[in-house]
Amino acid sequence: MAKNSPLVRLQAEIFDPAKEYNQFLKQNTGAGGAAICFTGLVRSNPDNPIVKLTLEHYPALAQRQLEKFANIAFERFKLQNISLIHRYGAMAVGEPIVQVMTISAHRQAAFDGANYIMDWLKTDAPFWKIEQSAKGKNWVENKACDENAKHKWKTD
Amino acid sequence: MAKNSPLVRLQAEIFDPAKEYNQFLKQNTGAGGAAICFTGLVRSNPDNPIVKLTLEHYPALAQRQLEKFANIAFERFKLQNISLIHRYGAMAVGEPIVQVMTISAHRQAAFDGANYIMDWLKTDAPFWKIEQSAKGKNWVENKACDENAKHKWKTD
Amino acid sequence: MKILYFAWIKERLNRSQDDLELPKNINNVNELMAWLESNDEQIKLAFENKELIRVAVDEELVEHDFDITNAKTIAFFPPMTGG
Amino acid sequence: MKILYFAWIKERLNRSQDDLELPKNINNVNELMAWLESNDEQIKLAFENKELIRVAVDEELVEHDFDITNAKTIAFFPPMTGG
Repeated sequence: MAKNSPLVRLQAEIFDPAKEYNQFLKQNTGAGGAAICFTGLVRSNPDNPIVKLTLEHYPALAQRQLEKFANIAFERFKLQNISLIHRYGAMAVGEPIVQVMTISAHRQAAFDGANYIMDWLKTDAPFWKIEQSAKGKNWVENKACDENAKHKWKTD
Repeated sequence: MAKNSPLVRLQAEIFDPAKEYNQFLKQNTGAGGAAICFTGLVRSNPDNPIVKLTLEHYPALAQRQLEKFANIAFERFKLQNISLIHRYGAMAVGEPIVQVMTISAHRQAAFDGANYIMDWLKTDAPFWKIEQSAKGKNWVENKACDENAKHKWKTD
Repeated sequence: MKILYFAWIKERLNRSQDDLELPKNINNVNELMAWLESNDEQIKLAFENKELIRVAVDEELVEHDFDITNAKTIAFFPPMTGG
Repeated sequence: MKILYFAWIKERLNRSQDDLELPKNINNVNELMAWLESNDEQIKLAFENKELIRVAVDEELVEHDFDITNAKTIAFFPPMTGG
């Protein structure tokens, strides 16, 4: 069985979540018993519909951080493979922003690996969202719950 | 926004995980910010390669239990949609056995909803696996860790 | 009353169901299991390890002390291994 | 030394980077922030709420007391909101 290592892709172009998942599953050698695909989507706000979402990023640090989280998850949860895609630039409501895919022998490791990566990515990967609505442009504020979400991965 | 209710499908036929995920995401109205797709796959054993996996089931109770878990997860985690597919009958290594898809405004609800359904399904949905290898047929034994996995959803 | 058997229980008994008239004094699952065992050596062997036997009464998972006075279908099966 | 600004910090300063020669007595991020504020009213406003300012030194996230003696690139940005 070939040893996979996490794949991280930063891109402006839209991607097809199902197509990416299909590609990911094709790499399964038969040892994978559980796969997770998490997709983060541009979400609108019923009270103030979003026209466009733009993600600014710090390319070198973003690539480095995403690779770091993927590598840690890969080792910690003994995953067989990870694929992580994150977009930057302008996108419309419903479009995918991020996708993380994990595969492992057992289900909890696949869940935890994807959850771990998303929790760290939210607060420690250099992306910043600007929402554009009828009311104008607005830098999205970080949420305290995202900061707290990381605590569940503490080992000590 | 149309109110979705969980969709549960029991079938012998193989399904395409990516195609199902694509169909599921298409139902997103724009309110979905996070989607999870979990796929359980027929896994081989390097020490004793699996030739075939067969799932026996108790149809009426299986349908009922899957609907129950999906409905509880839908309400408890305030999900926008759930789709759950479970196969029975004979399948080969690498084929999907089960897929649960969730979508919600926020990521942790999507993760938890799918994880909850899988944890309950493992011990409380009437399916029984027979593995066929060169060594013969073998009823798969339940694992203590699956019984314990449910504890994380206790509310009290 | 219809009694269903699944997985290795069905395999050991070599049948998937029984249609039985229960004596009046059988009110719960435990009593039913004891009565089935007393009439069938194969069932006695299959039910040897009681805590492994899961039960559904009219398509609902229940404990062994569940009342079956008005039950129509009772299913016996080993721990489940789906997903 | 190259100083990078992102998101609303960049927007407020109306520029994405500075190339500066630092005085010898500036050894960590805190000292750098104080020095930048003393020279630029806009930076003073942008850095008003210190705990909101995240810092990366040579593409590594660091705390405000991090040593920058040999740093080449320092980036200032608000809390991240990716994913």
